[in-house]
Amino acid sequence: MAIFYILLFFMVIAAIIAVETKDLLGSVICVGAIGFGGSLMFLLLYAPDIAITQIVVEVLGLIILIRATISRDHTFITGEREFFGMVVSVAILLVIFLAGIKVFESLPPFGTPIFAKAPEAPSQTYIEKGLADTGAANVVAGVILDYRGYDTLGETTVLFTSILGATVILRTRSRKRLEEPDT
Amino acid sequence: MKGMTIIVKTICGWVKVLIFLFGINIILFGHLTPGGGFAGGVILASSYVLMMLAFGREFVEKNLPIPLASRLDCFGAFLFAAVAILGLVFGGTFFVNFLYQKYLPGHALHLVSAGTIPLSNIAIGLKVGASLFLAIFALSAFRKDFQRPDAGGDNKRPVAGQE
Amino acid sequence: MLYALCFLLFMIGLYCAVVKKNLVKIVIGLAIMEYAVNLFLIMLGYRVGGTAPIIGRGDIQAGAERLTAHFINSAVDPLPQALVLTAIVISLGSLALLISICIRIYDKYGTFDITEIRRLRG
Amino acid sequence: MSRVLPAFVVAPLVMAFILPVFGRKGKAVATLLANLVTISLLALAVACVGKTGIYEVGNWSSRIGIVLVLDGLTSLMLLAVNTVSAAAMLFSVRYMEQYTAKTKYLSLFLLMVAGMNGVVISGDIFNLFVFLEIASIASYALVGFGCEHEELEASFKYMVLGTVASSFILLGIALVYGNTGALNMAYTAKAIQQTGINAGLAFAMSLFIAGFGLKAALVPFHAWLPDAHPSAPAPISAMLSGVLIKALGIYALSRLIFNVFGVSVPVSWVLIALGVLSMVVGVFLAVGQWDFKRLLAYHSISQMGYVVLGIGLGALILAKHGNPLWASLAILGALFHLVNHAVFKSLLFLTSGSVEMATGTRQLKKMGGLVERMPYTRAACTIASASIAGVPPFNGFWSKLILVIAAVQAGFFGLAAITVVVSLVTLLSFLKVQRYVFLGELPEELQNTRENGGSMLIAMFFLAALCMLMGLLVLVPSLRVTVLQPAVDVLIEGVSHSMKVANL
Repeated sequence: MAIFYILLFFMVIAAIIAVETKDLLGSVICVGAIGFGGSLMFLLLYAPDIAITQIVVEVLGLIILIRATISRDHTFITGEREFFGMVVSVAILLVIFLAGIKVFESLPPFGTPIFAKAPEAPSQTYIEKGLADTGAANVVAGVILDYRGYDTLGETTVLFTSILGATVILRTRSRKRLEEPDT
Repeated sequence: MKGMTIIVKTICGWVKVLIFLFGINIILFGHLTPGGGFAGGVILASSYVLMMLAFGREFVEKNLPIPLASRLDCFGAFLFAAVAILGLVFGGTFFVNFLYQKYLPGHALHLVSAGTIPLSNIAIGLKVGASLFLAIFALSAFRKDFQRPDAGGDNKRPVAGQE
Repeated sequence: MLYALCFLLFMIGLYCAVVKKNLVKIVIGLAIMEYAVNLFLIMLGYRVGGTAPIIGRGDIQAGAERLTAHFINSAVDPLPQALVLTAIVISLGSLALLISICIRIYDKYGTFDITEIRRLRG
Repeated sequence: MSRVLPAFVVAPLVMAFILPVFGRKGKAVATLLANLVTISLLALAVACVGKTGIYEVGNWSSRIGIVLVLDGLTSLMLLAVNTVSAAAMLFSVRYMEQYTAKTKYLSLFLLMVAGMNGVVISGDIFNLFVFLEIASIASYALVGFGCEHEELEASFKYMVLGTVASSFILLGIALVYGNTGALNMAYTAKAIQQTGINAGLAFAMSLFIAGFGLKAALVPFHAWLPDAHPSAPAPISAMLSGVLIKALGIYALSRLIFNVFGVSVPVSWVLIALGVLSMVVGVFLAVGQWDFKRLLAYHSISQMGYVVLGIGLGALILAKHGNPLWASLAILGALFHLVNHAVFKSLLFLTSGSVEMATGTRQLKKMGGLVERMPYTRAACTIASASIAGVPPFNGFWSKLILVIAAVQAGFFGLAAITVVVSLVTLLSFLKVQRYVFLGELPEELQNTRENGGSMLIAMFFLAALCMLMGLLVLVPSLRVTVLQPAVDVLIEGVSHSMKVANL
């Protein structure tokens, strides 16, 4: 259990550095640290599928983020922030946080998942019948591609949409006159 | 961007093949071991991204199949939807795992098992690999204009990989 | 307590997205929020002394085509893992789109600072 | 009839996957195909009216798989979404000739339609989130489609707030899952019935209100809308204001509140407060605007306030176990106003696009006297303005009248008075539009202005005809019973409705 606390503290500290440092490149690297801490945590939480996906997605995500920050100049943030606005928003967020902490007491304690107690939870069926129903030894693969395959269709579409959107946003000419042919 | 030194280029040439094979392995065994279409697809994309980082953008533009990638992007997504629709045709309901239930049960824990799941994994792997490669290529192809921020919007070279 | 730490991570991300004035910082804040939610979902499915929900040869009873009771009683919840897999890919997609908008804005304005960009007001 | 449900998602998706391959050579074919898809979806939506049923994807029972649900509310929303999308797609045929990359535009448009249809037919909370993301991400990209300064900035702002909203919604879903162990709406509702609302679920509810409130641009969360909606190309503005904020925001929120969590007094008061704030703030911000599309965007906030007010009023009466007749009347008014707003606001945005394309400006002060040059656009715009302001024979009048009656019957005279006052201010604001755009002197620069022809006019006439005829939906009893009343019943029956659908 202690390892989870250590990793989460590490992630929180990395997050604070990422938020507060003035060097954009350093802040991106801290995001990488959070991501790798997260993927280690997934591994220890018995989610190897997610750990693999997280780590490779993290690598590509970092490349994308670094791509945005390396522009030869302007990697340092300068300038004053409005003090008053910051205090107000920090106060609001603190209130939400304190309200939120109590909420987690209503959940079942860490390490005893809800599906073991709820008789109608789908997860128990996935574990017991997953191999027989779908033929996949990896129950997670069975869930994402068979039981909840429709979700995965949506997920593929989200990726398709955002990449199409990115190429649309990055196209060089956007408007033309009506008579002009397409370029 | 001329790329990095010859040492890096040579090593990347070798490593690229290994990463690519690893990605294929992850995709094909996605229904038996951890991994699957998404993780494998991202690994496939990263093997090409490695090439792009090592050799520079011009090399990629000349030697790697950018239009093919944008076709593959659409094709992979279409293939996954087609697997779902085939479930409607052969199994009577959208997204039914018709291969496993009717035609090809396979043996548990073997490569040929789980019906349409490996097929879907392959489709997703193709789609994710192609689209992420395209995304990173488009982002870095924009770089030329990126260095002179105040230039107008009209006299730029087109980003390859589009129409 | 672990849940609360995870929620703290979420709030740090929200703080960064709401208060910071730099476009890349805002994107980083959004990414941190998404990590926190993903981690929270996976933690919901954790079992003390559990195993990963992946069936190996040792988990099938010899002779019979049935799973061992050990696997059934110790596998962690596969459903949140499936949800998080979806959520990770969604956040990667939105990250790519956000960064491309950022790059385009930098191209137009020559800065990532939101106070210098403000042409519109809500 | 529920057999056809997947078609609402799969047909636009498959077409969206195919279209980018066409490139610029096959642009005409691509446009034709996209229009075919939207029009056939509209036909399908009309065929689904009055039918009910569920569809179990992949033949898994609703406990372990994903179900699609067709009920009264779903068919009403499908009708609204696909009507507006068919009109906007028709309008795009000529309007989008101003921009490059038309096939990609068509593909993103269809993805947005697929996302909204997916949200509306989904019976599973997480699936709803996935399709909400498809529609949102497509709309972020479409808002920035012009790639100019304002458009990129509006798109960035919209996307940041939208992503924050999505994170809130996902955290809410995680809390619901952690407390109930289920994701299917019916099973979640059952589990919530058994355990009651504890702290975790209450927090999830507030996260949902904040998240979907951001998507629907209710007043404390409205900052992105007045930037994003005017910046998009006109058909996309019509889609965003017309149906996106409703399908993603109000539909999803009311589905969760009524059919999953069950109504409660505090939540109803929050809804009423959000509604009144949106109504009043939106309309007063709109009065001072001189940008045509921006003015329309602020009116969207105000009109959404009416819908949320009606829904909140209904929820309050239900939660207090008041007379269900008045609750039913309030919700009828709200849903009818939602559909009406979809039609007249998208018509207004289409006319604004037509005017912008002809004159090249959106500033009211630079226009004038267009009544001679663009008589058809003017006619359409007048009909839509009369509708939104609640002038009698048009559809907006009937829905506002029902809302006022419901508020008076339930004893909320103050709310009824606010509703009437806001309606009068709306009327003033649209008189200003008529005065500055179509009447008065024709400026020198606009002498060569001509009416836009072809598909744009057909799309506007179609919606204008609907504006005039939709009053019949409440006036003719048989139409009301088949179209609107089932949707109202879904919300009135509340949690027991989702149980009934899933046979629990």
